Amino acid sequence: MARTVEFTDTEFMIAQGARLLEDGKTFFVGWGIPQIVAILGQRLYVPDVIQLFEFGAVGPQSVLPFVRGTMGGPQNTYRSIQWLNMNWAFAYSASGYMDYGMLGALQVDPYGNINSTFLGGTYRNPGRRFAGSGGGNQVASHCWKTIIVIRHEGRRFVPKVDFLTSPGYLTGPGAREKAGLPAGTGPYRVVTSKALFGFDGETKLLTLLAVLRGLDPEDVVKDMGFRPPMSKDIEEIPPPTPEELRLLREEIDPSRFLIRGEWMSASA
Amino acid sequence: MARTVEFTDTEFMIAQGARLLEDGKTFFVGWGIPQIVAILGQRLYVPDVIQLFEFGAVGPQSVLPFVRGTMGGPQNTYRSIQWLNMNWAFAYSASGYMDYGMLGALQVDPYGNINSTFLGGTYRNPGRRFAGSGGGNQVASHCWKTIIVIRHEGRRFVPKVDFLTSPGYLTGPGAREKAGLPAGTGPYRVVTSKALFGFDGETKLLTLLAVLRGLDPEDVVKDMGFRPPMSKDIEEIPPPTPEELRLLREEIDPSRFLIRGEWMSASA
Amino acid sequence: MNIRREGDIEYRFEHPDDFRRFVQEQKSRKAEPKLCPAKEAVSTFVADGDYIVYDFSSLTRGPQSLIREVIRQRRKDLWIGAEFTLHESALLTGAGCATRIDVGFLGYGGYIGQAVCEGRVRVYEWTNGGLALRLLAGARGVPFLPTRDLLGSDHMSASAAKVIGDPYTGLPVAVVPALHPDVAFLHVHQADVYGDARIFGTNLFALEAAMASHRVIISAEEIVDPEEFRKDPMRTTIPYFLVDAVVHAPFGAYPGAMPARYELDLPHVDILNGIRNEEQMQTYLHENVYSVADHEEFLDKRVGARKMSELRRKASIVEGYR
Amino acid sequence: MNIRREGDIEYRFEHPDDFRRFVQEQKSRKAEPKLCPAKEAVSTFVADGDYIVYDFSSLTRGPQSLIREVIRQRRKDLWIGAEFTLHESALLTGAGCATRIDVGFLGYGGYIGQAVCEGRVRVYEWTNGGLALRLLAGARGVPFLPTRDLLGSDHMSASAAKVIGDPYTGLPVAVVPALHPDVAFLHVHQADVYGDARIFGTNLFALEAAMASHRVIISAEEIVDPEEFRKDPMRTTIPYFLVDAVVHAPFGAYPGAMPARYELDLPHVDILNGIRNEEQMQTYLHENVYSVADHEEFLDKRVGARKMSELRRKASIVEGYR
Repeated sequence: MARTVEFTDTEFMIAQGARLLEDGKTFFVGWGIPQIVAILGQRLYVPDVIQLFEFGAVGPQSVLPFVRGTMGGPQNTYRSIQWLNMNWAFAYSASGYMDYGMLGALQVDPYGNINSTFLGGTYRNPGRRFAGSGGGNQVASHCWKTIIVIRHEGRRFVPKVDFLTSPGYLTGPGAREKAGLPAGTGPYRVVTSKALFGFDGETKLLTLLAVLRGLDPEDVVKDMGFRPPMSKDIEEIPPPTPEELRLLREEIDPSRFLIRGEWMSASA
Repeated sequence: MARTVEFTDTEFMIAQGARLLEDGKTFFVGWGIPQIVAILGQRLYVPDVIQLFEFGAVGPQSVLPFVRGTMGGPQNTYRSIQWLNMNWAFAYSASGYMDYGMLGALQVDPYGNINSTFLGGTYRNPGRRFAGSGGGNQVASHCWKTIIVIRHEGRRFVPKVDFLTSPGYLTGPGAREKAGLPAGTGPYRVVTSKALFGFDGETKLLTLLAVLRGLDPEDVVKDMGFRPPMSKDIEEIPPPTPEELRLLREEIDPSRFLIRGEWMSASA
Repeated sequence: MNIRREGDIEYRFEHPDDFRRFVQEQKSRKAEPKLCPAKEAVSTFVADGDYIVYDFSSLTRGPQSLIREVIRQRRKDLWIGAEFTLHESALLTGAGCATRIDVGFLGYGGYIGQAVCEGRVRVYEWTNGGLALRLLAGARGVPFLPTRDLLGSDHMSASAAKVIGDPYTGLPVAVVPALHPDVAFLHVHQADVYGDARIFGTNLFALEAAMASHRVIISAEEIVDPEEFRKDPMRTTIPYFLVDAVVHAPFGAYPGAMPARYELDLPHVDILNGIRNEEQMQTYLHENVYSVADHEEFLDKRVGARKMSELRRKASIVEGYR
Repeated sequence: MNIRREGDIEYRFEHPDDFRRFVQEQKSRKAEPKLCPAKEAVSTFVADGDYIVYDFSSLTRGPQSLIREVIRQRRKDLWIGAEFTLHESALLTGAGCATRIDVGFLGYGGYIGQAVCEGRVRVYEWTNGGLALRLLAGARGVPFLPTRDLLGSDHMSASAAKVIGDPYTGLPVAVVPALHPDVAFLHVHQADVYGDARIFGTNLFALEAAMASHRVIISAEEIVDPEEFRKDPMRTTIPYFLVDAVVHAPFGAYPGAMPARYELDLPHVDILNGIRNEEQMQTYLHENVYSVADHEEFLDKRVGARKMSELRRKASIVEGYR
């Protein structure tokens, strides 16, 4: 008989992100939730992943608990293979050594373009202003495959981003290369708190691949600002495992500061 | 009564070079004789000069004796302020931090252009081939004032260099700036085994400033491939001092490998 | 200060020859004692209207005591360039010091976002990679450097980056202009009185910024013998002849962490994160900046020996930081 | 190998996207043991026609044992890129291995100059700064980098450097194309079996070359525990995932010096300096390369324990090299 698991949407988003990581590959890790994803993944699934941080840490093995808000502190820098600086960090990604990048986002559009700068208004007179690119633009430009982690709220999926902070497929197939971005790169997956999206090989359009076990794909996409193509076989994503939840709750974020969110449930 | 000093032309060239150094300034030191000049100068006259080497040593205090042929060895790298690499070394000079550069040369022309690449023939079919630029081109391009150290042989002073390895004033006043080289830079002195030349502020032409005590200025210039302007007051340069000779012969190059040359004499 | 415009965008730019001339004429190569109080370093080398750059962030090895001193001296119309303006952007804007910010990452909390929306501070979007590259261009003495990012993004119109054709492939390549800040603030683990400095751990662009800036103020946790640097030249981050002033500032990164020296003060950081409005901002500034004469009084009266000891004890990760 | 031409000049060039694709597909990120004999490293990763770059020189920390192995394996039509080709250019040309050299500084002695005059080897003049910059461009993934030198000199026609107008000032600026060598040789103080490597002292462009090259062969004086690198990440010069093979090569820089490990062997260097003609060259090569099976046999039969002890003792300057 199926056991029911309770977890927050953030926990689910992190857990399914962690399962996407590929072992023995390099990951350029963005600030915030991507850090937690990388930590969880490295502890449980991909011990030999090499994390790279824009502040110059190559291959650190993070110390827990995670210190909220920080990126360059000793906890996230510990036992690196190499300590350098920002220009060298981006040299690794620009010359093709970074297999994956992982970034958060305020908005995503059908071509996986990311906005993390402002919502509403114009650049000079924004409605609400946020942190902006940081190194996100470089990560999304240089890494072979970019994974976007974003809370599943309909208003975050828009036909056109208010500001194109970090490039997805821009205006469609071939547009990245035409703009001069490195060939063969681009967004790979969008991990949300309810579902997983990929990008169609031909059209480069955001496409629903899978949903959390128990959710109806139609419900998942109905609030989005555009209707994404649906994969022929929408897969089902298991909820967080007991071990994922234990690590997140007891070791990574025991103060429950970062991994808040709305409670959900699904059968294990 | 004047004592007569005996010394080699190389010793004189090194000694008068060492006297030109300005204390508390930065010197980009080229390979070979300039290294000896810098060592002698720092020991006797300018203890607080900061030597910079293209291989990345900032401010070393050389260990004696000098190891012939070497530049990057520990003897010339000892007790540096900072150890970096070549791209950083040239960043220091390119951004204006290097007051002086000092270079050897095969040929020099009236505008202080340096050839250290080949003699005779063409670049593709040279008569005799030598080491070429190394970092000489960067030193002569970036440093505020370049000092050229060259044996006083008439055939080395030519109307036009066979190959323009390291830029002097190119074709005359304003030519460096027009080519895009940093403004206000250029050759400053040419130190030879018989004389000292400068460059006229207006015409930028190589101009005789001084000769070794006892030499006739006309004799000094008569074999040169062009007749340089003569300064109104040609000064007289004293021969090497006993302390200069002692340091050179006993401490810097006791094996007399580097500091060979023709014997000369002058009254002390 | 040299400001240029491309369309709607203003940006700091200086012809490389002008910067070189400054370096030739105004930067001494002599090893002279430069140790001085923060008050003097800031009053001498930071003027109204200056462009300030700093390394790293308010949470990690940021020059927080120098930033507080700038606020205390009520500098005006500053232009800030930084990768991580986590709380600095809010404090400097709230104090009326900064009117323009080149980022990077704009920072935490609602205050700074609100200030941008209200037009109290202008933000230009160079991105972290673009800013680090601008400083590298400045340090390398070239007017620009190329990069294969920024392309296709809205940063091309929110900064003065341009697209050119690569001379070898014809490929479109983005270029950014060199940056020569008026002043760089660098908080370091160790310095000597002449300005030689060591940072342990990673840095963002410490040497680039020191080389590319007109003036460099080092604040250091510890002042060490100059001989230390010559004994171990691989560990020198900044050589003295790039530096104009050295301030001895233990706990200079507080409330942020100094790797391997002390941990960050999370409750204090939470106060910063919580600043939402003008009243909270002015209360914070009064309490932590204006009401104390200097960093030493701040440590004595607002932090206290007990907390400093506790934060030092918490800095248990020391491996590699040397 | 991708060769382009500008007028009379041929130069190695690879579109940055092609290099990136190679890095994606052919360079493993896995920490796998890569320790192997020099014979295997060279036979696996160095092919006829390859472009080889190395750091530093035959007098200082040069990868001399690897270069001898290349000669022993009689590789043909190699293109060498290096700052200081002091004796390497002569040996590789004399052995019939190298036909093109990008410099830098062409080297000592009459042999190499004569070979150039006779047209046995072609030399292209990038200068030290230009070559280091080409590798930096390769490492940074950009097709070119700008510089304010080379301008006005004959290097503009003896290399494929070009002049462009700076997009910000209109100033003429020289640009050089990125360089992506086939193989980089780096001789280091310490490496682990995965390829993490440490160089003590300065280096010319070790990390640039490792990042920009298709294959990287490390030869190391000492093989250390991989844990050493994680304990002290500031001292890592090259991380393992850039590296393809690790060769344990004590005295690998001989007859040059390995700073803080052994001094150069001046009498042997004098033999090299004295090579003037083909007979002397072939005698030297036979004696020191062809007649011994590998580096170990060379050390045993041609150098000897007594001399190695003596050279180690002479390396009395150790301060800072750690």
